[in-house]
Amino acid sequence: MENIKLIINFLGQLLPAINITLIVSVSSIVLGSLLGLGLAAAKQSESAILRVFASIYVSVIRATPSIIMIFVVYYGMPLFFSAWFHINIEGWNRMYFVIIALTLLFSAPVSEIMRSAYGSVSKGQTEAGLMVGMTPFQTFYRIVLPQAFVVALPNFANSVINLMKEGALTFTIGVVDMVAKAQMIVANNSGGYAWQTYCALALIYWVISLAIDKGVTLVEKSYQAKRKTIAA
Amino acid sequence: GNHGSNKAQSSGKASSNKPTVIKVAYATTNFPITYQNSKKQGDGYDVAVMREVDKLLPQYKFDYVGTSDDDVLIGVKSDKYQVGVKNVFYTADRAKTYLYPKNYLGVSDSGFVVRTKDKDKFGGLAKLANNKGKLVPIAPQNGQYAVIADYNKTHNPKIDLGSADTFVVSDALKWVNEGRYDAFFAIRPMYEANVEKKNGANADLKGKLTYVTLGGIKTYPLFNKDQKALAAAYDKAIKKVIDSGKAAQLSEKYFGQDNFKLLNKPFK
Amino acid sequence: MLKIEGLRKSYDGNEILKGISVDVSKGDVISIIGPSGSGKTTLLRNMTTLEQADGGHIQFADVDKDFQKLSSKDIQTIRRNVGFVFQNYNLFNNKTALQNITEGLIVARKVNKSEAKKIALEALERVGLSDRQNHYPSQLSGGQQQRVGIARAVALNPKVIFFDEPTSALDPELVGEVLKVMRDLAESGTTMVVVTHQMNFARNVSNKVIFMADGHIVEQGSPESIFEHPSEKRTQEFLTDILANV
Amino acid sequence: MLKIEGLRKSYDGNEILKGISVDVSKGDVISIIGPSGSGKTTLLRNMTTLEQADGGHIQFADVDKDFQKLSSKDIQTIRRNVGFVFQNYNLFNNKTALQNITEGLIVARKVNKSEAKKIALEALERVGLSDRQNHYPSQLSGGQQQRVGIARAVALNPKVIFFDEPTSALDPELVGEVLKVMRDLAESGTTMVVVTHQMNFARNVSNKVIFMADGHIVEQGSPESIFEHPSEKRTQEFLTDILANV
Amino acid sequence: MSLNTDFMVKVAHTAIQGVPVTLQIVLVALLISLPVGCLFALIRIYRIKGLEQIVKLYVSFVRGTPIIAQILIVYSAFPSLLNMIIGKAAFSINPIYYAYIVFTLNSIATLTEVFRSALQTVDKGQLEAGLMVGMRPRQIFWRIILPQALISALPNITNATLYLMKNSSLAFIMSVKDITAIAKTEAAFNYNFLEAYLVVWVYYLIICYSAEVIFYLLERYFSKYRRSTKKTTYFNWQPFSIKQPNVSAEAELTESGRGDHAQNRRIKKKL
Ligand SMILES: Nc1ncnc2c1ncn2[C@@H]1O[C@H](COP(=O)(O)OP(=O)(O)OP(=O)(O)O)[C@@H](O)[C@H]1O
Ligand SMILES: Nc1ncnc2c1ncn2[C@@H]1O[C@H](COP(=O)(O)OP(=O)(O)OP(=O)(O)O)[C@@H](O)[C@H]1O
Ligand SMILES: [Mg+2]
Ligand SMILES: [Mg+2]
Repeated sequence: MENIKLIINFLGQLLPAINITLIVSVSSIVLGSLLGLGLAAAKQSESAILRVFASIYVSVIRATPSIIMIFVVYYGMPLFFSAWFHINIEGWNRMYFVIIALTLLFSAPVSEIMRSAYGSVSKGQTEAGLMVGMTPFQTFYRIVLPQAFVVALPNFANSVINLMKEGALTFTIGVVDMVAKAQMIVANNSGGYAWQTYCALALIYWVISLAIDKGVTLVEKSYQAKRKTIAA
Repeated sequence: GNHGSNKAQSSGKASSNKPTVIKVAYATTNFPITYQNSKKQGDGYDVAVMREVDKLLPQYKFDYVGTSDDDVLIGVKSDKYQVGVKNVFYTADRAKTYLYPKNYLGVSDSGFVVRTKDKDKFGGLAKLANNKGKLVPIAPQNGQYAVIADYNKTHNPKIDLGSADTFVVSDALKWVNEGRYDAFFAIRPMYEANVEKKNGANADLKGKLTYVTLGGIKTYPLFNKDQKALAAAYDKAIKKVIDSGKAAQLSEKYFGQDNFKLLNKPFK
Repeated sequence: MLKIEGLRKSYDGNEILKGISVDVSKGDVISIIGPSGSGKTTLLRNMTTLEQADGGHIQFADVDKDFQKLSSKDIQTIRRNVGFVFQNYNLFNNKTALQNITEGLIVARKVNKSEAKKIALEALERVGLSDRQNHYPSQLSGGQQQRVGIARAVALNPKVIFFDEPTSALDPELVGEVLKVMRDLAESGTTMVVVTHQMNFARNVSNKVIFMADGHIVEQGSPESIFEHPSEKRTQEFLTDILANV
Repeated sequence: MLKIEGLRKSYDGNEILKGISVDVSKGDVISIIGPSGSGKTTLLRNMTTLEQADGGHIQFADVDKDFQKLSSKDIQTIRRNVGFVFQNYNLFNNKTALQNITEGLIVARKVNKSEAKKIALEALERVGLSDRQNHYPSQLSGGQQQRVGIARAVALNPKVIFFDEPTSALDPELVGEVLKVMRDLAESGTTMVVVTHQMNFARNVSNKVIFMADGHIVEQGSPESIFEHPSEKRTQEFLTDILANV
Repeated sequence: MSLNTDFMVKVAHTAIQGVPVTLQIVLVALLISLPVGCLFALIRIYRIKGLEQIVKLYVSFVRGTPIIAQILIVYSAFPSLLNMIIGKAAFSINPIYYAYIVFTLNSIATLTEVFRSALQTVDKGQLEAGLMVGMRPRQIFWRIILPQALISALPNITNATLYLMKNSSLAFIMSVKDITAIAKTEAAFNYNFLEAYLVVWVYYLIICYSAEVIFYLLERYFSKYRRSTKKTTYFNWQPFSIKQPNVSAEAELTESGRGDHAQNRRIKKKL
């Protein structure tokens, strides 16, 4: 009983920080997906330079722990900007650095997710689109993407949920999202009530993850009629 | 080329009427030494003392940035932040990386939490070593880790020093109580908040556990290597803050006792 | 109206099309026949810019250029003016029969939705599938899928429609219906280029037959001349072979 | 040998098979013909337990039960005693021609590897593809793929082999090679049930023809009786239609 | 700011002892979670009553909760519980076993979703063909469906593995000394964390890249049937360029098993 009261109390303290979690996650998911799409495209392109560049990028980023990524962005980028563009970005809101770091981190796995999903859609689909006069982009956007999307969805959800839990990265440079807030609550209680605090945190994340799962299931259901897989 | 540092230094020396802005990084998870209060402002003993120092230095204006332990260290090293506070102890190795001021900023009441019944067996560095007690692993970035490591350098038998990332305090207390470990290196306010206080997280362990003070350890702010002028200014100011008794007052406020007194006692 | 000259295409050093010239006039119904592997499909894919030819010249719509110099605008122009019925249907798996047809109309031709739907329903009607409009390709039999494919091309009302063996997956019973649609199209002046093994179509509907073998056009001419008086030995052999199996 | 009675099947409330009875004796070559959508494929899939029928009785191998009461052991028995040749081949994409055949022998029949390979090579030989044994399906032509499909079914030496329009996905030129293989099988006494639109096969090779429409068997009998003296109007219409288009 | 290179060399020497630890955690977690994840995926695909709900709940719970919370349960609460049952022996269990448990539980959740999406890219015809040569569903699954599904699963398994590799550093909370832990411990003496992290990064780059290469080779192995005997040029990424030279027949042929109906396109004559 005591515990439940505490958990509810902590929920109340954590929830305001959901703003930061959401802003940071949603921006990095959107930006990271776009970047990932570009990378997947580059990996399939004719240009050897683009292909090699994309491969190296994906390999390096996927191998980079988030704490290193945030330091590279937070410390490296201002140096880079002032050296090359003579712009001082030291004063930027620290959240921007977090978003950039997460975008980079997110883009690499997502590009692989997209590459494999794209590969599972028949090339004939693209050709048919072109032949009814759609532009390549329209064909991609309206025909191939929706089909690749269902294939990519479960994996995409995996990555999104992983991203949302990257609170350690956010907190490393002092941006207070839910995970950071939880750590600070524990600290301010002199290390006490950790179990209850993390329980409250886990509850929030669980709800988010359930919502994401629900979304995935809905989309997949709407697709069930359109494909004949081993399940059907 | 780092603009920030050059500017800070040159204008600091010129000491025009506009004060130089100094970024002071503090770790937000070191209650009650450095933390963020409910108004989202920097707070804690170290921060409060730095505010006192700032008052005495009209040529500087301290700006407090709350962040993680890691970032405090890397930030100060790279001069993103000029000063960092996070309950830092002195070691010779660290003094090669950072600029330590001559004067310390506070004293930390460090000790072991042990089972009350085993107080005489494990309640001290030598006791723990001699009785082969198990010490809860310490996060290496924590100053306490160095204290034990230093002890081991000069003593035999040695304490079995294990490392682990920062773990949850209330769990560590439980572990000691149930015998998973024999001693937990902690600071007094942490122990008191959890065990002694009426609605502390481990209030149920009251009586079963005891805190044994080992002694007071001096804590310092860390300066970036290039901030010699700032460090010198700090040294003068902190002396005044301590001499005036202001620091002792703050110690009472944040730690519940005057930790400076511990310096007169031997370290056990 | 559509003129191809000296079209060449190699895959990895193998020359598949060895300089093909085709001349399509408005209202033509051209049948391309020939043995498997002779390059018929490849020819269609290159004429319609689905693949980039290695050499040759095209003159069509507003375009009058070497294949290799086509700008993306040219390619778009060509594609907007052709229809294509695939050998393997290639219906959009994620769209219903109706949507398969409206898709090109709405997205590429900018026809408004209700108008597009009207056109699409008409086209479905023509291939006898109005009652299947809301089925997804995976819910249609092969025959039904191919009929939707034909309706999709027809609905766009292009200058030329290319058919790559449009009836090869249809049940013989339905071949007649589809051929009738194609005959109607021919009569209403639609220009068509049809790769086919349906000899009675080649003979009775088309006004020109092209016989291909090994990447060359061996012989071309009116259906009568090809079927009744083939001048090349290769053509004779092929016709004997194929008529034996029907 | 195989006896089906009153087989029923509905999809989403639409009754596709409305009580079908079929009787196959040893050595029979039965052709099933009928318009598209009449339920021929569905019939084959239900007879072979690929789908579960809604009603009806089966008597085959050691099984003598209602479809709905088949245990998984019964199903396994039935499947072990039939072969199936798919319209779209359905070769295992990740196995070579040879492996496609040995797979069932080794895994399902527990034949040892070298023995399985011997049988498989014989079967490949029979369909004229010994030289393609190490090719993956993606490296084979449609005709070749379908012949591998037949060899796969034959190698298992089943009591009955079912064919679902085995040639409809093939170019007419390639149809001949597959039909020849099937004719050889028929002559060597293999029991076969063939859904086909290849009227000359139905007429000349099979000993019994079943005409289906709308989920019913409209008429069945010897090829002569069906082709020369069809008693039902529906049959006559169908035959007129189909023969007009060949 | 200059880097303390002597220190970096030193860290490189000591941190290498953490490599086997990191690899152990990753390998154990993968070896267990690959088959289990696959099984869970099948449970979801075939909607096995009862189990499906459990798997769903499990996946959402494990994916949804921060790893730190899971560590708290497994490393802190569980042994205390064990203590009451088996006594003090509970505390002498090597903490790496707890790390195995935490990371295995996590990978299972991720891989369940990976396999679920991959298995559904395989055409139903493959299953039917297997049934019709008398194979049992389980045999068809292992020999036909799984190998084909792996092609689209492998890139995502790679993602999951690299993610696991990086996350395994959280094991330090349980006092398991992996690469990161050792580097951090070294850095604690002189606070050269930046240098330590850079060394760690290099190790991760090497390990992760090796893993990538292995998975890539596997992907190539499993997709060997898709390649023709000829080498093909890369096909163009279609959305962003209008010209499409070499939309290769091979690329299309690979789809022949996927379409519901036969695709008549094929490569003729000797390749
Ligand atoms: N992308 C490709 N790469 C390599 N070779 C190819 C490619 N596309 C086609 N070919 C080869 O080109 C030749 C002609 O193929 P094409 O498909 O044009 O023949 P076709 O006349 O349409 O045959 P069918 O009547 O069987 O459809 C074949 O030998 C084929 O193997
Ligand atoms: N899974 C399914 N769900 C709903 N309807 C189906 C399904 N499978 C088949 N049908 C419908 O059942 C009817 C009979 O289909 P079936 O494939 O058995 O016909 P068929 O005689 O084999 O035709 P064809 O000659 O075109 O192959 C068709 O109208 C089809 O639309
Ligand atoms: Mg062709
Ligand atoms: Mg059928």
